[in-house]
Amino acid sequence: MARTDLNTRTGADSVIRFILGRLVKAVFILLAILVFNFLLIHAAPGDPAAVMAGEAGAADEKFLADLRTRFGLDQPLYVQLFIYIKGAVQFDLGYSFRQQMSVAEMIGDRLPATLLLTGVAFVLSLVLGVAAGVAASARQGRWGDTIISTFALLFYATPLFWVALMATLVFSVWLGWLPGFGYSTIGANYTGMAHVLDVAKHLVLPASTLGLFFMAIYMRMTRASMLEVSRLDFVKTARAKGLKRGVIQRRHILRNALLPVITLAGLQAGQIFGGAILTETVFAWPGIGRLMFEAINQRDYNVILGVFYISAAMVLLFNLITDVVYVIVDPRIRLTT
Amino acid sequence: MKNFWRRFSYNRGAVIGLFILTLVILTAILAPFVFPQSPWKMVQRPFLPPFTDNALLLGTDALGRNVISGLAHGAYVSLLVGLVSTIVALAIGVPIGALAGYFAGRTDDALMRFTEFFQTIPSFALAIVLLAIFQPSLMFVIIAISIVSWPPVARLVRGEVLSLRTREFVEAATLSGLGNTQIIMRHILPNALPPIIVLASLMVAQAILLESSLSFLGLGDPNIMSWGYMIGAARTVIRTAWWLSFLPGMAILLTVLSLNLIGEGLNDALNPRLTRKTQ
Amino acid sequence: MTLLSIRDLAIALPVGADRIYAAQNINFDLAAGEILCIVGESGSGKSMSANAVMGLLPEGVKPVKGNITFDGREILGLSEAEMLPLRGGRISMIFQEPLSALNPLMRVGAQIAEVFEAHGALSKSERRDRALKLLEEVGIPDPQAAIRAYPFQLSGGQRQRVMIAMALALEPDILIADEPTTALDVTTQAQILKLIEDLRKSRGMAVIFITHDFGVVADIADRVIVMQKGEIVETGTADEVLLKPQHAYTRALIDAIPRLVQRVDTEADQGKPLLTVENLEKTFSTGAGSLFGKRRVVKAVQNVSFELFAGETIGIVGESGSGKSTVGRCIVRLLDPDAGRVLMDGVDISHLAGAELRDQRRKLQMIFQDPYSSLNPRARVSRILTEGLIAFGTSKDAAHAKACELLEMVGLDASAMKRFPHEFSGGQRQRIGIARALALDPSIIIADEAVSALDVSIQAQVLDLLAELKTRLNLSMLFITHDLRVAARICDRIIVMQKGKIVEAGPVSKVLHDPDSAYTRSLLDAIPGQEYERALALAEAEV
Amino acid sequence: MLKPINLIASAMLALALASPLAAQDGTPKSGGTLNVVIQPEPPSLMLGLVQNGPTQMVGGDIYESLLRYDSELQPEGQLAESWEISEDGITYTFKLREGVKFHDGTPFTSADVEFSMDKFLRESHSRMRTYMEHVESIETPDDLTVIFKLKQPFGPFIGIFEPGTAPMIPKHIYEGTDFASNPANNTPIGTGPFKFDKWEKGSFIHLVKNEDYYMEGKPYIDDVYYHVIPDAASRAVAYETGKVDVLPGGSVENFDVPRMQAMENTCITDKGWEYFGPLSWMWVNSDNKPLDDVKVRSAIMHAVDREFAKNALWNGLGKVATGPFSSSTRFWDGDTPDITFDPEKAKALLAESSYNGEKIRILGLPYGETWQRWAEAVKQNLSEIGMDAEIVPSDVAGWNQKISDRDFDLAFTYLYQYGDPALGVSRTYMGSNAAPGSPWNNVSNYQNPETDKLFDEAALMANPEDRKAAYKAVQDLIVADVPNIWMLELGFPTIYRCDIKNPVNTAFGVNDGFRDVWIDRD
Repeated sequence: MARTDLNTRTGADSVIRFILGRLVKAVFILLAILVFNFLLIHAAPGDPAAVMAGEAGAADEKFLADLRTRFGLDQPLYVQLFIYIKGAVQFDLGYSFRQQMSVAEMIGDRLPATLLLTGVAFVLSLVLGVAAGVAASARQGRWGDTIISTFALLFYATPLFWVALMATLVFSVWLGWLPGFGYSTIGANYTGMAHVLDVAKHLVLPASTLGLFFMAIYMRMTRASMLEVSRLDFVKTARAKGLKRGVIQRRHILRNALLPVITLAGLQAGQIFGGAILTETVFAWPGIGRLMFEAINQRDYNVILGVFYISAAMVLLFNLITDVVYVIVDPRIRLTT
Repeated sequence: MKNFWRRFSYNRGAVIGLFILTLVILTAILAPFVFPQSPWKMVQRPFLPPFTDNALLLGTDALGRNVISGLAHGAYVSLLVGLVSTIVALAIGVPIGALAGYFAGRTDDALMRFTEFFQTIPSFALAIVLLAIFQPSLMFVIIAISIVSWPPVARLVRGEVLSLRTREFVEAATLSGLGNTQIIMRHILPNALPPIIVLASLMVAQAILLESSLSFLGLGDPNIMSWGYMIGAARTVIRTAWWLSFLPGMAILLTVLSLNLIGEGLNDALNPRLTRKTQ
Repeated sequence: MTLLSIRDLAIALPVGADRIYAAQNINFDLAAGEILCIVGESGSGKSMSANAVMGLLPEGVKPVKGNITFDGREILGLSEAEMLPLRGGRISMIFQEPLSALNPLMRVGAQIAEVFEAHGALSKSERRDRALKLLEEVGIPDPQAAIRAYPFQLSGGQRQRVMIAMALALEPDILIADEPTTALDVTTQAQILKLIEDLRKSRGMAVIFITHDFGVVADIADRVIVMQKGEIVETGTADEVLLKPQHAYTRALIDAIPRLVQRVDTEADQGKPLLTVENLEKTFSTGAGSLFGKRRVVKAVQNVSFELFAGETIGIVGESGSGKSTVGRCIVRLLDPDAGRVLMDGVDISHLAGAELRDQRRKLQMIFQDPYSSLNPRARVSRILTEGLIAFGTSKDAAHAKACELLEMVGLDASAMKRFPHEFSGGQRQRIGIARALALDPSIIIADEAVSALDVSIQAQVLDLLAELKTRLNLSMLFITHDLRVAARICDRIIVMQKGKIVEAGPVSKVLHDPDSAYTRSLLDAIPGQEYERALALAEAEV
Repeated sequence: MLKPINLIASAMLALALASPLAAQDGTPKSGGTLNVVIQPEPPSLMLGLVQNGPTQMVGGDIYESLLRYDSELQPEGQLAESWEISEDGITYTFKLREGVKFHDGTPFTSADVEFSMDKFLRESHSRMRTYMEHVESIETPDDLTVIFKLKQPFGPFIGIFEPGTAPMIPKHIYEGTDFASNPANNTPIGTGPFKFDKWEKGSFIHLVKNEDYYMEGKPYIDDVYYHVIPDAASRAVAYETGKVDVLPGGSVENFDVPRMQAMENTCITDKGWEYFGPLSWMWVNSDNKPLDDVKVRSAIMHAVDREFAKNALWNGLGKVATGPFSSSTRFWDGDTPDITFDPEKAKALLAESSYNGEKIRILGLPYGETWQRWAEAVKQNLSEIGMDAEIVPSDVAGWNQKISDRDFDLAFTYLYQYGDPALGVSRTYMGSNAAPGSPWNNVSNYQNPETDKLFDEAALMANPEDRKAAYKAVQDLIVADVPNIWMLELGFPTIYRCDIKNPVNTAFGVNDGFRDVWIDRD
């Protein structure tokens, strides 16, 4: 395809080409994940029919048998896998044995809650992390640095679920400031702004617990990166130009120091979902993290696979976004690929 | 080695971390002697508050078991899981990283796609599924943790090996007739050691957190008294006896914090370019 | 009228450094429009005093005595806030590494405009026009494109010009240039020196020029200060210091300067060539890999052929990017050539592999450029020297004995065996590198910029060592360098390369004094300090 | 032996149901919303298809059956106004109530009863399928009469007409369709006091008042919210912060019960489980050596400290089991052979037995912390008498798998007895019901032809006195054999705000719908 010289110079089309390349790679990874998960889950002892029967209070052989035929568990494994992948491609993630509902619908119901929780937690952790990192690097070696670093480390070193428990105990039960669980006050069916406020109130504890946990990671990376960049030559040039300390810090050091933080954010995407499973379980947040954990206990295969598929897709999308941000921010990559 | 300690001790946090860690290790070693009875033994009525009975310093849990004995035995388990799973993760990650870094081209691509594949799946969810499949026992907990924690090692080692591979002393070694394995083992890996050591200390911390989260969700080994188990067991009685969750939580916090602080101290000590370079 | 005067300034290093003062008893003046050169080897503290003037000393390094008065005002003790208007406004500074001296994420225009903004001068649009005019003044081709470009899109020389443009923005009285041309090629260096010379005339600006190259000093300096280990050993006008040096140290430095002087040609016995290189080709492709990425191909080596005879030393000379190192690396197969043949005693090693390559390669060893990266920091000298021998089957003790012998040969005592590389100076490490290269009794040594990272005085010693070893062990050598003066000192024949091709080849006297190609002539003319060399030769002839 | 623990003197005893059962005091007020916790979230609300606990609780409001049963399991009218059983116990005639309509307005007639019992439940409700084998024919002479003819007298038949076992299904919606995938399953239609309104998965189920319910002025309250809260601690928080009014049995960890019970305006009752009579025991896998030796089994029986478990784990609620029958089940008899806690006797028995150090694998029940602690307590009890035990980890699916494959030594469980030994007890000990594959069969594979014969005869005896004598003999025989280690009759406390009037007034507790509930709040 003929490319005018000017176009490449602006680098717009190289960013698009970059995204196309990453999308193709993402599809391959998703497919690999599907096959990997499918085999992994089927290796698990026990099968959903037994679970369903267990729940129904009483069952005999006939009941179990027709359950298995109904859910196609009697067909050979590769046939089930083929059916599954064909379905997954058209976003039909199969049927949940346990909840008598299509998995895509179930995940669809609960995905917004998880996106809200992980999204807010991510932004919180990134903003606080970078701010703390910058503050700590500015006071390197002095007590300010040690205090901020140790404080951030505190959150990174504490088990997420324990912080969640203590937060519920202190803020919800003892002080009663915040609701300790759930997505919104049930039965109060607020509308419009009231509803948003109500959800926000419920969101405070889980999002801050999850967010503060990841803040430490960004804080440490920003601090190290700021110190690293402040030693580079162009910072000395900037000082020689008579720029004020603050301008150098913001315009020169921080912008360069953020590059590794962006890559790190991409890598952390997978972890934040893991954290969501814990947070959602303790705070009864109706997200796909909790759905995943319940599904694993009940061996609800299609739900487990569905959540894996969606969470992997979420992580890949997230990586793509961070990569694109990185390419836009760093002209050296944008104009050379 | 002398100035290694000078640079390490320059970081106040690291010294504190080291002190706490030695305390924890001592507790783990002395536990079988100080508390010979099994921590599962029901010795008193349940929910005995701490510091009310001098024989049971920290009181009893929901089944009347000695809390402090549980904490001591728990220390051993957490450190064991943390250490062994990190070693296994290193054993997987370092070779993959080294091979990918040294033999660039197709091998690098293949190994890195494999690593990236693992890193895309949310590692905690994968650990849960692995344990659900293999029925949680201490060995499988360790295997599950190491399977989800080797990718960062592979990425780090690959980066280090890539940069070391083009260094002149490696080229000189090639010219003097050393084989690839000799070059990797004697020239490249020893110089890639500092960042690996730093990462290892952080991985032990992460492994302990992961183990406690898994036991909290009931996926730990039911016959093993670990800190995660204690928090999980005490979770439902958090209002009647909040200290049953608080104490093991603090134990995990201190251990993991000390490991992180030591990690930072090692980082300052091992790669001097971070500390001030004199003209 | 003295613009700047420094009276017994002393700058202390942080505790634990190798000496107490970075620089002490520093006294000198700088008049308006005058170019003062401060010359000295690395670690002599020459840039410390300049940094002190600007208040840009690294962390932990503090001036402890003396004072600096600029334009009648004491500026040493000024607070950061008070120093700001001076920096960039009245005194500006440019540095050594052009590649990393500009913020990679900001366009060039913005970085220049920033200087005006910092000092509250001009409106936004006016700043852009001034930036354009400045870029023209410093000789940047196509200023319109340059102003929107990012630093990585410009060459080293262009970036240095941008630095100078920034320094000139607010018409400062003094420009401090801390080794501005050291990292540049000799032709670009000549242009930058000329630019600084013209600016001094057109703007009447005073310049403090810091360098370790006496040639540069000779071309540009009005007055000269020579420094050694933090002390000033000699001051005076350029002619006094350069032609009638009083201090022994200055004299030693001047003697060590490699000169373009003619070497007597030793007629190599023509016999059969030891090494024959026939139309060697090598191309690198960057930006490959991503499915849709367009591939950019660089032809590093194109159709290079030459012969090396026993006992002979060929110099391969060229600027950075000329492909001279690539040729060396292709010959020893650190890189795989795309085409062409490399014959050693009739055997073509360009496509050998495995054990055969290993054995052939034994006769070909290499000396590397960077003393700090050419030795494995975690290995003792004993292992570095014996590793190769043991790999080829020599017993441990025999290898050990040979290693001691080698240390002797390169002028280091046997006690060095047990020590680690970080316990040696740059020069000593280079000697260990040479010892290692000789361990396997090679017949050909390839020295890739073997002395460029060393100070001039040490450079001279190493070159002498190489010359002596060459004759003693009857070695033939391939000497790769960018510095024609160093090549002149040691080589019998010289090959000049440009952009991957050989543009000239011949005996050293012909190439240096009566070159055929215009490119070689431009290289020769660009070498600084040529009249000085002639003046020195005359002075020596008279005495 | 455990150190002399002054457990008994602890605060637990004070709990012993001091609070009076909220009698029918004061005149009922209508209006208000009832917030109830439901755990775990039911897979579906269609009571005909799914019969697990949560489904029965919500379904009990939507569906009704012909009868209701008071706490002594005596039947009362519901959809049936009156009923009579023939002398020979063969024909059961039910007179249906006039003018009853389904929630979608279609009238409820005997045709629906016949369709429900004969077609729908026989096909999709496994327990009903076994009961219906006793039925010869069902006749519907007119819209309001249904006559069942049995093959031979079957005493317990009168006890099956409760919503959990025999819910009345609307024929006009389900006839001729594939019951399992009928879309109506997501919007269940019944005759009960409340109609289905909305279900937000993972959050709540909302039922609203059935305006034209056939009983005047009932139900009193406007709507019911069933809150889905997965975490036990969060459920307690929900009650404490006033978001929820009723905590059905098992929804809060037992350790929290005393603390919650002490809260103001909080009442507690362990009534409402008589029909189910939940009894917990440990299956013993007598196929594995040395558990085939009766001495080993009775040693284990005497080693397990059930009084400690009752007080420490179940807050003193429930009773120590005396044998295979719950005390609330008909024909229960107290004086069975001695199985009390006696570690010394256990050690002696163990010494005589063929046990030599084999590791006993205990499979705990994966239903929350209390069961996990109980497994740990039993493991400790066994190690006190020198038996080496180990807990086998498992989740819901793993437990089912291990029980079906008989891959255990001791395995915790608890089952309902449905009021009558023929309905809930015989299935656990009948030799013929020992096929592996289901947790409700004779999992310990207890083979005793004598007890089998007694069970068969007792089920078909018409006169209650004869059945009582037969079941007394059965209990003595089984307890002597110790096929299972009986633990506790479980006391599932229902915690509720005192101003919620009579939430529990039948043998089914909260599963019987909130028809008579009213809220005494202004």
